[in-house]
Amino acid sequence: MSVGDRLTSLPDRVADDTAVGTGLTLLAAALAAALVVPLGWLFVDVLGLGGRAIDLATSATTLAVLARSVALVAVVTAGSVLVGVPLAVLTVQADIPFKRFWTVLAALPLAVPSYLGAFAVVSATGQDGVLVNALRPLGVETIPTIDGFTGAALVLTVYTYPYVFLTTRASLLSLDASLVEAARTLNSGRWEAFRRVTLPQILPGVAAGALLVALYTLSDFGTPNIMHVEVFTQFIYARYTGFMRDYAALLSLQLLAVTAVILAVESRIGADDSGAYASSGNRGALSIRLGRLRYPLLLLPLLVGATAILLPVVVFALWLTSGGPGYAGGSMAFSWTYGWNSLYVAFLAAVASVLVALPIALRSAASDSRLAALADRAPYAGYAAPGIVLAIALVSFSLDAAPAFYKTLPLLVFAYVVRFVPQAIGSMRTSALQVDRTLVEAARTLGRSRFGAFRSVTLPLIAPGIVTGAALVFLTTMKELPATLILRPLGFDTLVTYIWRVEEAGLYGRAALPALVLVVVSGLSMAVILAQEDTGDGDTNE
Amino acid sequence: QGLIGGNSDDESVTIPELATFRGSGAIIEGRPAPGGTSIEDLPDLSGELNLYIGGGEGGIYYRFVEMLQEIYPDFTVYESSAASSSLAQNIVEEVESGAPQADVFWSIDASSLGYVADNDAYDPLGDTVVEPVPSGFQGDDNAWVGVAGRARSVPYNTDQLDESDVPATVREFPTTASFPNTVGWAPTYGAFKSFVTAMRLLRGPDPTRDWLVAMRENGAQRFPDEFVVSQRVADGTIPVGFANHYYALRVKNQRPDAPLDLAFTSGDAGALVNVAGALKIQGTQKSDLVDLFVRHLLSAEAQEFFATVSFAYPMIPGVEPVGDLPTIDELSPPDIDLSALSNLEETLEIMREAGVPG
Amino acid sequence: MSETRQTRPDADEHDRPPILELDGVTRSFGPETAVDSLSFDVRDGELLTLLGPSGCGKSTTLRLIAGLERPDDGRVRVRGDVVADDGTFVRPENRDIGLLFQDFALFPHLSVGENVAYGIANRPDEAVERRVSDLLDLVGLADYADAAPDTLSGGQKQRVALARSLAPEPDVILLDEPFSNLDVSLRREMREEVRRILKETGVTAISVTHDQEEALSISDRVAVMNDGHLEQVGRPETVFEQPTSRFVAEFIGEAGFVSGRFADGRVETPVGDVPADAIAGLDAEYEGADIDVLVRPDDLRAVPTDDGNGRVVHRQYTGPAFVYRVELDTGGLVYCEHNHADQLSLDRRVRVDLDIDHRLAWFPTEE
Amino acid sequence: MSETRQTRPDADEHDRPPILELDGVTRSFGPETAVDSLSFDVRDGELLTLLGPSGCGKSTTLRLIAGLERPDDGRVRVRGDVVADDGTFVRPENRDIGLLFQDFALFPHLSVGENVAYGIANRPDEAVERRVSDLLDLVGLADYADAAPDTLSGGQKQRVALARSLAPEPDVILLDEPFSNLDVSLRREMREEVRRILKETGVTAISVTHDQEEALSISDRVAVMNDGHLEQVGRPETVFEQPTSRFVAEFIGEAGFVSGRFADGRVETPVGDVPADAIAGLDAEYEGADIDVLVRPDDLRAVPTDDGNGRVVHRQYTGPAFVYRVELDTGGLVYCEHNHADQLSLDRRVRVDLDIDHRLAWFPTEE
Ligand SMILES: Nc1ncnc2c1ncn2[C@@H]1O[C@H](COP(=O)(O)OP(=O)(O)OP(=O)(O)O)[C@@H](O)[C@H]1O
Ligand SMILES: Nc1ncnc2c1ncn2[C@@H]1O[C@H](COP(=O)(O)OP(=O)(O)OP(=O)(O)O)[C@@H](O)[C@H]1O
Ligand SMILES: [Mg+2]
Ligand SMILES: [Mg+2]
Repeated sequence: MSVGDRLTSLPDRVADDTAVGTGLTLLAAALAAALVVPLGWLFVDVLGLGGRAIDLATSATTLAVLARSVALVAVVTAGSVLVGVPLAVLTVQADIPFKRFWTVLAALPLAVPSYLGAFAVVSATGQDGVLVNALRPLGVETIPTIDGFTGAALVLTVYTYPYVFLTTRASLLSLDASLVEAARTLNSGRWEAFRRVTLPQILPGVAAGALLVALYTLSDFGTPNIMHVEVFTQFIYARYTGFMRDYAALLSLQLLAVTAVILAVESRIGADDSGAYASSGNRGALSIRLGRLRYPLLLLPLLVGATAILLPVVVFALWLTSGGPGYAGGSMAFSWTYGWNSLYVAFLAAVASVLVALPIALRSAASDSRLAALADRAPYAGYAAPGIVLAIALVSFSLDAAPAFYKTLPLLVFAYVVRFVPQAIGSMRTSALQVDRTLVEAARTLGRSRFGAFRSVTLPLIAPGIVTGAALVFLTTMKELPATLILRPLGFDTLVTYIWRVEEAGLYGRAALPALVLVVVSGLSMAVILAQEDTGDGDTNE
Repeated sequence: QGLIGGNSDDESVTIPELATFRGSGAIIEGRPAPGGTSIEDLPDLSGELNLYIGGGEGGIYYRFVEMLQEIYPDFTVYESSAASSSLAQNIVEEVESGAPQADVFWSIDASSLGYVADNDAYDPLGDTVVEPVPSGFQGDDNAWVGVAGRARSVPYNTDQLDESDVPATVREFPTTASFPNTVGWAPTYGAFKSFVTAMRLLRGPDPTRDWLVAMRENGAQRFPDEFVVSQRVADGTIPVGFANHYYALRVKNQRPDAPLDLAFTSGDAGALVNVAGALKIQGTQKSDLVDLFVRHLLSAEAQEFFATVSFAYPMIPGVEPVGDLPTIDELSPPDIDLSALSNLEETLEIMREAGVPG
Repeated sequence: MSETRQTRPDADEHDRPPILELDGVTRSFGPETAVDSLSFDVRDGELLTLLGPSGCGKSTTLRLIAGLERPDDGRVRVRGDVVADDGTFVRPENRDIGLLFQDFALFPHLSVGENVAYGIANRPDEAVERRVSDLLDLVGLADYADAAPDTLSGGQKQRVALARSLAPEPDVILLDEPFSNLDVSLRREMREEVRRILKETGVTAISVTHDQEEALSISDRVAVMNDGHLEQVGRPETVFEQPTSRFVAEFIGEAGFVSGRFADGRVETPVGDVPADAIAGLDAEYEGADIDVLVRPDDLRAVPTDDGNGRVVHRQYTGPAFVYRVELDTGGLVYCEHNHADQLSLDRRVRVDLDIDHRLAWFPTEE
Repeated sequence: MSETRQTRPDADEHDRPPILELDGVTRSFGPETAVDSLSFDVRDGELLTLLGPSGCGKSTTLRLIAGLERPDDGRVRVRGDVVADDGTFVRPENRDIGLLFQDFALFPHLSVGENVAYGIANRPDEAVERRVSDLLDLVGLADYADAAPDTLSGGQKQRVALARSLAPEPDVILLDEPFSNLDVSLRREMREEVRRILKETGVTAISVTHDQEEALSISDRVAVMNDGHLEQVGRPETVFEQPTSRFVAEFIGEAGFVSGRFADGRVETPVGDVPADAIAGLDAEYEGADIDVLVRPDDLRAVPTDDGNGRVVHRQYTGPAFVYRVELDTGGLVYCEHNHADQLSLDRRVRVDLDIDHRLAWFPTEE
């Protein structure tokens, strides 16, 4: 019997769980279905195209653009792993000072909408860029414009690696340090031990993060647009804004097909057959002594933080003080309500997503039934669909299915859940896989019901995953634009819709304050959230 | 201080002086007082209005809505802003589902208005509402009315070129010897696509494709938007480009000494004048309020606001465009139904085929 | 490998009502049958010890009783109520059966005190506090109430696990190698203490152990398992002195066998003649049979001599004594235990003599 | 609690060069000093056993030697090279020291075979395969090469951990309770096997155990730890028969003490007079001192009688024997071991007599 075969006998170890398991599977499947159904409206749109659909979908240009998108996805995903994993290791395992600070810093780029970042980068570089102007006194004459495929890849990497960072962190926090110690005494150096022991165990976490990065990249419109790379979403967007909704829907379905492929790839490396890495003796987080390398290594988060956060803040702040390009007139005063609204919906979305994701994630971690796997994967469709496409689908869906909810807060929150719940599922599933089942069994023999055991044992143990999931949903909701624009109740403005409005109006300087508020608020909430995570983060080996 | 007031029906309503509605800057100084109907002469706005307003210029226009709410304490607007085309498609769907959310749609381009009109999701505006606006800037059946215009233009650098160097038709651009690698454009920008659509409608698909190819082969430079195109022209990085007229004015207003001026082609797509306009959404319970609101948008103060703050072409004869812009009737726009600009599919296909993806 | 003889029922085997009954219980994992139609009873208030080689299914048996595994076949009854069979399955939390896990399974997110309190959280705070501190006292960890489990030593973890499983005072408690990580003196102390508690509160217990001394000294009965099935169950003395199979004989204590033919009321063996009445259950009906007689280290003495009947091939120091492994000239190994004062050197030729003061067990000689 | 007398150096103590030297090594966790200026040497090819109560710092000591903990103070040397002191710290992977973890630490993502192969992955495939299968044979898990660790029983896991730590043939191997989860026969077999391998390959080993028999029977030397420091280190016989502290005496084997005054070349104790020459190291200089003489269960015999000098307060069946705990009339507890054939009942009055065949150890009487 192979290890894989053996593991299939693991699920439902507490013997009476099969019935409940089936129930939970059905619940998970139902939730997943609810999340995916709105996308069904895309099919309705496509039907309008009739026979042309095939031609359009397979035209050479369509395929060429698709290929470019896939290439971008590959580059950005690889880049995010290369940045995110080392940063996670650094902030979890290394003996660096002010860990919390570096953690928040490293996660913070997620709070900045990547299109703002792209905008700042484009504005800052090039012959007349803000950066050049600022550095001219120092004799810097030109900085090459960062744009095109490289630029888009760079910017997307800088703003999406936190997905990998956060999910990897959650895995590392639940890692049993004695395994690495065992490897070290078997003469593996740090790197080898990392490669052969740590990596295989955090791989589900890394894969979960990489998946989010890949799908984000696939679905992002703003960044490639600003960077002038024609990617598939832009292709879709152009058709949508050209009143070709059916064509856009068709292309969106194609995009979802690509998503399915990515999901399939992820489940190969991810948790599917190599999961259940529970090991009983958890000796807490391992500590790596960096010695003299300690400070040089901190340059990595510093550099990434500086590009990702400081650059846009500085660019926008410069515009704020100098008036910046655009109209001198026009007021469009900033109101703190926008900030409050952002926080409020983001909070609701995070809570709702956690509630929805929990059964799906638990079921997928505990069972290897096809249905559970499908329930786990299907919601990614919502995440991979470009925001605008999803928004359109949701408009049709809600107008047809629940007109009373159209343009209400509940629908908006539902949209966020549809869009972002996979982020929560991924990280929660990863930590659920790491919970040693005998702990739950111990709770049961101590008289706790299944639910009681879940509440008092499983829940606290998967807390890092829940927290990470909630944080991801929270942060991404804070910066979500397309669905917010289309589905928000009239008169309901958030930081991002305000930023969008002033940017669109060319009042770039005015974006500075809300952008700053967005980053600060996200940073603070992140700090609060990550503070909860540290329960298992004892520096036992200090 | 200085209230024009007095005529108002309600003592509590005070209309601010004209300067409040005007922008500031070099090119605004010394304008004559606008003609047309003053807000003072219009009934007061009151009640609540749901407004869909397109992004982009709409962000600036919305400032005027805020001013109206300041003037009329009983008047409240709930807005939702998104891309005009996306709002247009939403409106059609909402109306089809019998759940319209907004009373009035203020789009920043005519194609979105045309899309709603073509899909019968409007209620006609009152005759008195559309009456001051030239008929070319109205929809059939009073479906919509333009409130601010913008013209395609050719910003050029006055240090590098004379006005006479700029060809009179866009057709000549690829073959103008002094232009290789120098024409700036922003093909992803909506107004540019409208321009190509217009060319397609006027000259047919093949010549349009050929023109795009010729431009590309002649080294036209891509920029993210037309504001950047105008900036680059002012900087002298490129001597000439294609852009909506107000971007150059924006640059000028900030940098009065910039060697930047505008040329206009005549009678072809390059001279297209597109409009932002308002439309009454079918099923609104507030038909009269919408009419009155749109009349406010066409008031002297509003038109002065649009002209001087966003440098748009005013839609009523009594108000001059800003600076030394030719007036609307001095322009020679092509003869084209603005609503037809919403048919972008073929345009995009042509652009793609020409290697100039939009 | 091991033939079974008739079992003599132990005198007290039917004293008290069975509280726990296993009947043909079977559990397989894939091709591997971990527990193979296992049947035994545990009587109220009894302490039964499960003994058996590594991997023979002891932990699985406990898990089946606790309700953490569902039997593929067979029936488990608690107080006469079926808790698991084909159609029934009572959940672990409803069985009132405590389990100490072989690998402790301490909750890493709770402190030592909270771990112990886990099963009694529904009691009033004060009662919980008192019970936790009593139990931590019992296991010698009074100072560790606030410590995190992963800062504990192996033995400390095991003691916390013990305290935690005792806390809710279940009717039946299953202890999977509860003392394996403890040093001898602590283990001795703890097991006496635990036995005292169990007896005082009338709790029924099944304990798995690899420590024979523990099995023999504290159990009311011992059950020996092998490869998923039960070899023998009975009082410690019975199992030790009258094993029903060679497996049990060899598994508990060091066992040597000497062969001989039973004739004329005696058995002639390489270490001397044994009268039939010194061999338990060797009735006249077996006359003429070839039998193997079980001899324990303390039944034999080895005297150094140049002729003799064997040779010392191994010796082991145990503190108070040496155990010599002697290869008999007739083939076969026997063990002799000597006081540590009289040492024999390796390879020394010796004469091994019987020196018995109790009846020996026997098995038919294997072909 | 326990005074220390002079240590008699063991004869072979300086035979071979030390391969491992600990010098004043200290390691604290917060307020708790787990290892307290510990100093000892291990000589090349030696098998040293660490014994000590739960939580006394044994595992921490091994972790310090392996390089998994950094000493707060003191120095560790391997083959004369400093591997840890104030300024130096050689990483675990560069020490060539293997460690079997008390809690196994098997890699859950690797199969049993892959776990064993982990440390020798750089060898040619064929060699790896051969070694893995040899080792799995050794630990009796030849059929389990493809199994996942978490489907194994406790003892199976432990055996995999053992095989894994042996695979790379390190110079020094540290075994943290390598056999605690194994049944007695397997344990006996494994430890003989492991000892044979260690001796054949000349590997130096430190083994932690709670099994005294194991400690005494397979070790070249035994080191007894208590509360972070070393109590005594020496050959098994020395430590057992001549403990340098009461702690060691009580920790290894059952120990009773009888008190008396040393006068006229003899010590008069409640269990009879002992001539001074039957007591090790009791020189004339101690004349007149009150001393406690260490008596082990096998040094005493209890004879049932109605007068006598004590009373049986506890008895324990161990299979071959009973150990009686007798409370002497003069106070104090002693243990007597009797063949299981002669049974004394609880509460029986007995006369306890000395029956010694070796020199006894003594300690000054405590106040
Ligand atoms: N990481 C740690 N943090 C805090 N205390 C610790 C840590 N590791 C060990 N200790 C403490 O140090 C002491 C010695 O622990 P160690 O594991 O060395 O004991 P041990 O002798 O191996 O015990 P056992 O026989 O029970 O395994 C114990 O009291 C333990 O609680
Ligand atoms: N979940 C499982 N999947 C597959 N095989 C299993 C599983 N659990 C136990 N086994 C197998 O069943 C057999 C019995 O295991 P069990 O844990 O009951 O043994 P044990 O008697 O407790 O042994 P030990 O004394 O070593 O702890 C072993 O061979 C083991 O490998
Ligand atoms: Mg077991
Ligand atoms: Mg230990």
